[in-house]
Amino acid sequence: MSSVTVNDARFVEPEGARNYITHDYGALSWLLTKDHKRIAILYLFSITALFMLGGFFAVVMRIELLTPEGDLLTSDTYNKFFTLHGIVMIFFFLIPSIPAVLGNFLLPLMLGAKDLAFPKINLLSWYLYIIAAVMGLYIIITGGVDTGWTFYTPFSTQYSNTHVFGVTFAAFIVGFSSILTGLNFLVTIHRMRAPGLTWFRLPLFVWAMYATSIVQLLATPVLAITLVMLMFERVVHVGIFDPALGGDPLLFQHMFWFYSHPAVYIMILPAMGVASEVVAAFTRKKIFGYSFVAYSSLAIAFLGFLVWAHHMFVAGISVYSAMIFSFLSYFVAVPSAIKVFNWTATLYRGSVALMTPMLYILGFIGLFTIGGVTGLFLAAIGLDVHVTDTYFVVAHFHYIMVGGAVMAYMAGLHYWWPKITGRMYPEWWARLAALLIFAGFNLTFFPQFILGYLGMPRRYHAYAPEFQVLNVMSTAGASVLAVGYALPLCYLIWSLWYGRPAGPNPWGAVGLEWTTASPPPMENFHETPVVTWDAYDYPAMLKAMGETQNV
Amino acid sequence: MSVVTNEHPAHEHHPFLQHHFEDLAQQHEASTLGMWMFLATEILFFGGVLCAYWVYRILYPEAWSLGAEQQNKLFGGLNTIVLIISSLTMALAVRNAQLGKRKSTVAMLFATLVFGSTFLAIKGFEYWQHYHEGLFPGVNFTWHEVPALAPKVQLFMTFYWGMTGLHALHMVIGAGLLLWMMARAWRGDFGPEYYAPVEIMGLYWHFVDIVWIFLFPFLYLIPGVHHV
Amino acid sequence: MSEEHAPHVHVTPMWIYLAVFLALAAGTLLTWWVSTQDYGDWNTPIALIIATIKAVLVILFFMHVINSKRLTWVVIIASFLWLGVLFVLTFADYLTRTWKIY
Amino acid sequence: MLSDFPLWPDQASTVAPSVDALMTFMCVVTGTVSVLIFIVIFYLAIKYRRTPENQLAQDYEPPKALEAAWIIIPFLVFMFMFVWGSWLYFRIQRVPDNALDIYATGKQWMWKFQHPGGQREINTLHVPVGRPIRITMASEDVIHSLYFPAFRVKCDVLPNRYKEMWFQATKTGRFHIFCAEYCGTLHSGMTGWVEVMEPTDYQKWLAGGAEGSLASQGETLFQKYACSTCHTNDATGRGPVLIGVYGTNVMLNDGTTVVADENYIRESILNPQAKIVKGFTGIMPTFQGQMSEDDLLKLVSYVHSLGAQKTAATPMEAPSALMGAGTPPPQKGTKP
Repeated sequence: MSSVTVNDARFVEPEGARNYITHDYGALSWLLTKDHKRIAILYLFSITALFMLGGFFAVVMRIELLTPEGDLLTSDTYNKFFTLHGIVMIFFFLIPSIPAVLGNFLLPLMLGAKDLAFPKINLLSWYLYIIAAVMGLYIIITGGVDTGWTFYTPFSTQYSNTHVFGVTFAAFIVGFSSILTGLNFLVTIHRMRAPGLTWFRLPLFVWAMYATSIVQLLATPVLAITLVMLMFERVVHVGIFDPALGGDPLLFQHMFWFYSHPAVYIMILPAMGVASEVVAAFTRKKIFGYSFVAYSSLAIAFLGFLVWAHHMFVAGISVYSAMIFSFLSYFVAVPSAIKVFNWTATLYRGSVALMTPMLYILGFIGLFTIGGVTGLFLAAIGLDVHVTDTYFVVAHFHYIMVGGAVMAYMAGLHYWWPKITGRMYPEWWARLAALLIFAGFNLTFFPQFILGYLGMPRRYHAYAPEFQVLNVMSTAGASVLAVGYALPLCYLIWSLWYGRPAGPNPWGAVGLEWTTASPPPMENFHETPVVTWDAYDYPAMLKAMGETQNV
Repeated sequence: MSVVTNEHPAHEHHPFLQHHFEDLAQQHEASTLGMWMFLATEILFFGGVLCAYWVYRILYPEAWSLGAEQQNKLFGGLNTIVLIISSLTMALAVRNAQLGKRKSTVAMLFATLVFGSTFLAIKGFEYWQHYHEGLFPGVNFTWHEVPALAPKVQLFMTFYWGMTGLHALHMVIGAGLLLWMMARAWRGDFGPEYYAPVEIMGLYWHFVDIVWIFLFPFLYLIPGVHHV
Repeated sequence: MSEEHAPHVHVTPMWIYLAVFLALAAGTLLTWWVSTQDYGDWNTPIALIIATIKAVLVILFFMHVINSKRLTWVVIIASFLWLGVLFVLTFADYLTRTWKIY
Repeated sequence: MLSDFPLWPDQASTVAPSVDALMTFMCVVTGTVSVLIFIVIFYLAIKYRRTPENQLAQDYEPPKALEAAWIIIPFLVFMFMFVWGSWLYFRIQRVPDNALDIYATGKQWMWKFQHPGGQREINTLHVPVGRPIRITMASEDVIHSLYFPAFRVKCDVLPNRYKEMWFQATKTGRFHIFCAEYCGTLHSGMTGWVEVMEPTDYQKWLAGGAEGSLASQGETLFQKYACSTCHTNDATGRGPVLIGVYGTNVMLNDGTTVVADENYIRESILNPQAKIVKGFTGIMPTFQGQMSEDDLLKLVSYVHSLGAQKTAATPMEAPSALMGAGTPPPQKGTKP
């Protein structure tokens, strides 16, 4: 490889050259853009707004749970809050977060392409997202919804008198946004790779996005049709899921979880991709067991489809099928374990720089490990009977989704922030925020494991007094967490004006996205790159650098 | 680092080559692959409701065969043939586009539209009949020939209306796309170099045909359940 | 990235389209005729097999998959595989619900 | 303060120690592995931190055996967890033969319990210590989940279908009952207490609140709803004889058989045409919507009680209860 040095002069744009941000001005140049980088920015703003909304619900709920009595909110309000927290965070933040922001921005850059395969469809998927989000906001303002994000029948179809129809319709629409993003990514990865960029030269982030897109493409339509049936049942009431008329409420659960379990992998697979990129960049090493990590993404994408009914062990499925699903659930743990071990091993004999993205990712590995192993508890059916539907489950999936996906999203945002904006974030503040988030997260969610084993059911507005101490700890942690999340919001905005200019490659990382200016020009690369090297070829790069530079 | 230039003089001037593709071949492959992936989501979309259908069909075989007895097999069979003919004309439209035959492309697309509309008309007539027979699920469901099975027959009719309705919706969307394709074909957009839009239109149309190929036996031809 | 060529145009001969059409029409009549007969437990499988054959014909010839790249095959097979997962594992529950462990 | 701050739940049933043992095992195994990973990460991150001297990662080709090891060893451990978890699940599912029957109804937002003697209680359940208790339950509206944390058992309660769970309390006292499946506004208020009593105290308590046994109340309903006009005690009635039917295999019109359990009896009352007994016609009207879950439970309990009285007059070929046909019903659940 002729390689890239840190801030290679070839990629520094001449004074006054236009990048994708300064290419055009005016609101319409953004709202009608077909450029993947600009669409990524649109997504960044939208999901940040919805993250704050979802976070607001979480904070109010945690304050409510300071005392055992339900004294801050009414039961109905509390029920609406946890429902909306779930819907907003899952459908409107976590699922689009890394794919639609970082994936959108980086995939063509990493592939050496000018854009995604279908730029108009990319814009359409953002508009679908926005339409659904606006519907969701309208529903929140006009009374909300109280079914839980799982929409279990027959509660959602017959008994809830909130806006179930509207919110399921919004989820239906945002599902199509997700499908179109996945479709776009898959075609792009297959058809738009730069000359010489073979599959096993792809960055692991691309592999992860590929696996994620498969899940988005093949799981989401089943959710869509399930929600259509739910909406139809709610309006016409013909008994599709109503046992009094011959329907089976468990069928809804089967079909819902056929999507919603793989949806967990839509959230965590991209996070794993970010982890691989960051670990490689901040150890200056090729990821240990590259092909194992790559294939394990695909394995997770497939195996993730075989385990859904482990959400239903006490719901009334047959004993026999419960065993099948328990057995298969343990399979999906293997590729996750492979990844954790490989990341850890990559540190060995590396050159480990504990910059902010790396701090987040080390935190991610730890929290994901805890989230993962507690999944093993839940897959053991005999134990699941006790802990399912308790705070143990709440803690488990927050360790995966917040400790895993959100930590990695923060890592990725910091790692690629110089590329996206051309400015460095303030390192000291960023490290402080990373540590605050890590500490606050553990204080919030670790006590919930104990609460769950003690038997506190989830979705409880009021609870037995003996659970109070742990709940207070949890709320205290949540306030630390809230400060932790507020900090990056402030300093990242600050850095847009006052951050140090980053240069094309501030980390001394390899990967095509670092071989163009920061921020990149509208067409990404002035010349289509030809790839002749493997992913994470740090030794070659560092050799080419000659005199090492401290970064 | 070696580079290849972005200049491809041979294709540079093709009016339908989008700027982010290297050449028409790449663009063609991307669009057909995209369509296939979209059809994969459609397979799981229809597959989801089929899964629910089969769960209840296995639980309530009598109600299902009673439900199928309410259907007009003649219209169902006729519609199947009509749709197959439209698939043939669609395939021929793609072939004509590949060969650069402008007028016969338009003609075949128009024939497809005619047969598609015929299908919808027959389907609409069936709907009209069912509605008047009280076979629309919900408050208008007044079918009570076997009272004990009425709720389950209603469930069957729900799947009937839902699945044929989704299918018909796809047909209507397809008809709209056909009109657009006809306009483009008339304008002379297509030829051996560039026919991807007609091709993916064809993929979509054939997929809708395949859905019906399954819906016909599933909704019209359910074997009777024998009582001892 | 794909090798840079003009699109390969596989123009399927006319007779194949007509033959496939005739086969589809024949399949439709056959499945109808079969539904008027009684084969006991085989009624449903026969209808399913005929429908599947018809669908395969459409996919292979009308949709040109027979001349398509391997990737197209992978997409199609994958989508049916995933659909199979949905069916098999859902029915793993439904068909064993009366199962007892006494 | 610490007394208000438990870290481990009460252990008050026969399965609780087994569940806790598995929990402990899981905690130890996964805890050890997790802590090891954390230590290794810390150690490597410090040892190989980037310094002016350590700018370059060192070339290192890892042994492939390592990959194999951390695929195979975790997998074996996982399989051990699977086997243990499933074994425990079977124990939790299998109801002992001598269980005492209690019927439960979940309803937004309360638990109603009925004892065989007819005693009824709401949000409180009195049970004797040291005796297996089988709870048969259904919901009147949405899905609930009956959860006894101290007994480590939980089971979703579905509308229109009976499900069963069991436990055997090992110590007396007062333990939580929770609803664990979100069921609407007052989900968190759908709680109660299970009072585990000495058998003698339980007998005393039972004597306090009887209104006639559940089965005898069911018998009254059997007359009230005029079931007895067709379901006579000899084979002359228009409906099948119900004596001795419970728990037997019933031959149906379509040649299949079905076990006359609670779900079947319930279905036969609500949807008589579903499974018609061989030799009968489906003339029975449906009672769907005319009977509360409470009344249904009483009738089912009555038919259950008839199961014990086998008389010579009962024709053994076509015994069954009310009617029915065909396939397994959708609501045929996990039968322990």
